[in-house]
Amino acid sequence: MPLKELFNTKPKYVTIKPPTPAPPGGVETVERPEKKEIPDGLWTKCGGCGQTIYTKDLAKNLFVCPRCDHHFRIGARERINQLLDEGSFSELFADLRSVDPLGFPDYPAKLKRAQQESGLSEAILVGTGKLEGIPLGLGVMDANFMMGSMGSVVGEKVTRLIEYCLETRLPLVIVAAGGGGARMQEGVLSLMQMAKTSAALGRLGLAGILYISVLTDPTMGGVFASFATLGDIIICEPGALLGFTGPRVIQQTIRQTLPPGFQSSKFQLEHGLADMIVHRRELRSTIARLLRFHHYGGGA
Amino acid sequence: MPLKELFNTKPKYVTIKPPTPAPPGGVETVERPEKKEIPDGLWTKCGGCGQTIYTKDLAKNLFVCPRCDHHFRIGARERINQLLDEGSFSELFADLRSVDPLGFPDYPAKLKRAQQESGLSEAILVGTGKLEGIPLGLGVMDANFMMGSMGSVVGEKVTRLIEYCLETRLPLVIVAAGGGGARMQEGVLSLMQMAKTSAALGRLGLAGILYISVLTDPTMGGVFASFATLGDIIICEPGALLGFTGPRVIQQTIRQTLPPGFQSSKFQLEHGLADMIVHRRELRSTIARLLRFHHYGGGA
Amino acid sequence: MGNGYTLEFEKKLVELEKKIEELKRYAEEKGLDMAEEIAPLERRAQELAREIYSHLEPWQRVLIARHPKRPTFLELVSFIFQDFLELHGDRNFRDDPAMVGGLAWLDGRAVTVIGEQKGRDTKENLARNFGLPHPEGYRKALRLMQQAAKFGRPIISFIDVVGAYPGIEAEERGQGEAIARNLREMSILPVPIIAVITGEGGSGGALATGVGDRLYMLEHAYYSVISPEGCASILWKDATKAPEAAKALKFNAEDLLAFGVIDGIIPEPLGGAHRDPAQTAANIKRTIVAALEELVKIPGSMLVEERYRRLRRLGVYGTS
Amino acid sequence: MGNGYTLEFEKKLVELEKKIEELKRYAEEKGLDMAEEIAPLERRAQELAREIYSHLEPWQRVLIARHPKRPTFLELVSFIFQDFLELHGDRNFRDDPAMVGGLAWLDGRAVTVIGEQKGRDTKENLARNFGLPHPEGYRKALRLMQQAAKFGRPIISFIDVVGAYPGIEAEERGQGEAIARNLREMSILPVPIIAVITGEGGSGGALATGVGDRLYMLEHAYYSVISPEGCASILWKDATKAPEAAKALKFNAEDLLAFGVIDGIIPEPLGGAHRDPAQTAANIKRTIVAALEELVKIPGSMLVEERYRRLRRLGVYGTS
Ligand SMILES: [Zn+2]
Ligand SMILES: [Zn+2]
Repeated sequence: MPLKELFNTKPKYVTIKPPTPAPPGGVETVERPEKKEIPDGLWTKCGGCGQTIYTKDLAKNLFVCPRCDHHFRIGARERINQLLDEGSFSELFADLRSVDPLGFPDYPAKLKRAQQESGLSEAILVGTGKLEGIPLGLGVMDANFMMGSMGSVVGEKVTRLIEYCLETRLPLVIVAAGGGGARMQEGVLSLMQMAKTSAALGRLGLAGILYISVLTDPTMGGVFASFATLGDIIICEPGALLGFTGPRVIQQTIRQTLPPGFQSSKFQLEHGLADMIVHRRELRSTIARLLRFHHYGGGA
Repeated sequence: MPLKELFNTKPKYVTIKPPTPAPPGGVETVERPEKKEIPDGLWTKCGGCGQTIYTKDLAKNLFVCPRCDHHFRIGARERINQLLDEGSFSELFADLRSVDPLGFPDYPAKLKRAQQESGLSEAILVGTGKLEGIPLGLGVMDANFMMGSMGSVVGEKVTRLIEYCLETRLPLVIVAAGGGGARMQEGVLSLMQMAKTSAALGRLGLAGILYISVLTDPTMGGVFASFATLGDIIICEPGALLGFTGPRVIQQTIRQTLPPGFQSSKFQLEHGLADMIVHRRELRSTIARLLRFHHYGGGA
Repeated sequence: MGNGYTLEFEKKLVELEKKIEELKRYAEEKGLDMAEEIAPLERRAQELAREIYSHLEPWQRVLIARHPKRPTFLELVSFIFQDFLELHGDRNFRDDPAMVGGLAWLDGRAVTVIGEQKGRDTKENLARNFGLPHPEGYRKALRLMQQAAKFGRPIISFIDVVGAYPGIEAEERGQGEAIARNLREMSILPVPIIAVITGEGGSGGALATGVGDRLYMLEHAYYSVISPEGCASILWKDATKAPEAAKALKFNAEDLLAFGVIDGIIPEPLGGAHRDPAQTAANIKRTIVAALEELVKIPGSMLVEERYRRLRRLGVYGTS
Repeated sequence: MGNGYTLEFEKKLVELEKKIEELKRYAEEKGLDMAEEIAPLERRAQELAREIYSHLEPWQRVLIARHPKRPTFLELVSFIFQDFLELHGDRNFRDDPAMVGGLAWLDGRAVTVIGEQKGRDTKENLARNFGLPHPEGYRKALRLMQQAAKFGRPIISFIDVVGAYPGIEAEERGQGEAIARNLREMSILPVPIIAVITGEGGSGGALATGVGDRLYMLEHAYYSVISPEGCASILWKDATKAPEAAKALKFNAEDLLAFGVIDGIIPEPLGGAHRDPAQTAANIKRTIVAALEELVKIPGSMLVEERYRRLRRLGVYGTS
């Protein structure tokens, strides 16, 4: 087998297809890459520069290309390992499981496949942990679980995590990675999770508890238009696709080429949504700085 | 004497001169028409359509051109007569008089001239009155008094009126007509009136008392950027010049022709500042409707 | 009474109704008494209508919800409220004509009313962007709702929008954040909020003004996470399979009542709201007046608490 | 130390300073001890500096306040605060690079810092619009200040802006309302607010972030209702008469202290802040640390009350 075939050739984003008749507005779904981007071979080809990288080196570099700084998508467990003090994560509400309230075509099978492939029970892990010694509540989405879409379980876990932080007055950090938006397969119940999580954040805000939202590639649709964009501080990872309506749907509707960099992290910074773009290498320390500015972990 | 000479030919706005070297940004002053627009001859030429109108007919039509609906500038007393129930106005804080804190060139003489020409002691009248039987606090600026600019006295009268409404829980209506903005001749003290009046409105807002701001031609600069744009409801008269920086200064800075309708009432409606544009004929009844919606005057 | 626009499945009925009209006109012109001939035809038409409209497929109901003659926001407002006074602008960037709001009286009670306004013709539709708000529309709605809260005024929100607007500028101006902020802020406004989905309840665009103490739907309205066309495109790569998607999404009023997402279904005249806008409006009015009657008795802080509990219950899941 | 940019009235001094520099270099190169020759020259230079800078006309001080090498916001921040972390965006339309804000430590106290950032060269000036904010800049500042209030954090506002931006887009996006809103909202934020005018305090643009519990000015800063050029244009139809206007407007720190508009004057190094940015920053720091020390002891509601009383006193008028 030639060496080349060992590589996972992963598209950075999916190719934009030529316009086809657009569905009426309001479709929140995003193009879905056929394969997940997380490297699992011995060698990995960078979606940014095309360089092949020894996967172990990539892992040591937090799954950021050492050559072009392309930030690979990473799973929830890897993210938790990168962010939290070793062994400090304690998962909460792990027993929640999605059901199929609508009897939606193929949903149970899709759930099962997602669970097998990701090794997760749902598209988010929530819990508590410590970051540079500072206790916090943490939620991390996983784009590999049904594109990181939000159904009842994701909404419930986020809400319970917020309520947990409200009770314990722990600061809250959520790393969003939800290209799928509100999960179609649970219908309007998924839409309601947007309202539920946002309402919980309303209470957290009134209580003056800090919420830092970290937006990673990709975060779109109903995830983007709810808890992900309601952070007191909003941090983006470089080069992420972030927005509400997916680029393909917009493209199909307006029938024009989208401007370069549309819905990128830089786009969101320039258009006033993001507080900052932070390199993965600096993410942990930046969150720590922010927490200390808010008097968590005992000040300076 | 030919009939024509009886007419006051008044420009609608002053002519925009060709660009000259622009002063650095931040100049808030507005071009000043050489003559006041309020008709005082037997016949009046309309600044909108050019028609000559018998002044008494014009007065009967609230100084709105019966042919083209051009709203003439009117003085504070005329405005009060148009808005309030007959004889209900009771002036407050009438004894305040401007002084010359900076020893500014020509200021005392200008004040004197303004007082003589307008018959007012300052660029605003404040007091209480009734509108369709509903008691309210009312302030009305007069563009004929030093272009309706705000110095210490205007700022103090507005602030005292707000405080009076705060104490008595009367709803507040202010008719702004201040093309002069913050009055240059009192230097930074005029600037401070912007902060003073806005701070007073902060307290009024916290107390949940209604403030309706009526913007009339012209309202610019420091008047525009303080109490005039802080109404719970903002009403514009049609065809007024409303904005922060004067069109001539912008023109001189950017050296381009301004788009048609720039800083008009319609511009402010379309750009989201104004709640509505209301014809002078409807102004009194619209304010009454708004007051009743807010349970002043005993509901529907 | 096809209202100048006939849906496929009501063709037979519309033809029969036309016949009856013709017959009546003819009788009148000739001065004939044809009551005996007409009566059975009318009975037949009524039966046919009941037959057709009581067995509608979800997709057929979507077509009714999207009917070009379905009463728009401003039409409903004119029937339900008195002395509507429109207020414009987000105090920031633009007045969005797709989102309308203002003050009105509801049986002697001052309220703030908001809703999307679809156009009646091409010209109005272009001016109002087919009733699709831009971010500044959501922000105008929020401004008016916060103003309502400041003055202790109940809020009535009518929803009829195909979805959030898929455009470059809407993304540039922060559509996602505008929707999210509305969700958060509406959840803590200490005044009664009643929302009614009158036609299309399209995803985030509909939700953006739909958080409240009560949520009702007109009988044929739908409320969905995604348009049936969009769903079909994803599921079967074929937007024409929207009828199947409409079935799968369970987004009709009865489904949502069962899920606890809505508090009640407001009946429409037989055949849909467009067949009798006045009756439709009367039905809406009866429902919101009764709900408001209850809600105004509850103190603001309790309203907010109960509103949260209401949202808190939404979702269906199991445990391992 | 003319810093590469010499004002007309300091030419003599700059030449003398250059001479001294040359002499010193020459002595060093040649290994000569010329201390005795240099000392009297340095005394002469000091005398000259004192002579020039202690009798400056208002206009000359404007030139110092506008000096291209005058320390900018970010320079001062780097001297005064630790660990500055910039936060971007108005969460609405755009991140305005002319207005900078973020979190920082001030001697162990977390604060929110905001200020206009002028460029150091043409490129940066274009990127930052010469430190002239657009409406979204004022709105970003307000967002950060309201965030500070949410978390009980004091606010330090540095002001250095020639004025509000005279542009079409600034008007379209509601510059006037943005300024007014800041004035109103800053007046009711229940956390300490200290403002320092470090250079130009140009009319509404400066005021928009200048409402607070304490207002200080650097010695040569000015704070004016209108630019001297604008004033001269209106008064004498001649912008070159700005020096006379500068006199008439009484906008120097001493005037404003007398009017009760500011709470104190922060001294600059002889010749102006650009001659010793570190010393300038140290002076500012001393002042704001001392003020903050007092203010943090006062409960929020009392702060707001006292802030209002402070504004309430401003104005000079008589009675008939
Ligand atoms: Zn690479
Ligand atoms: Zn006319």
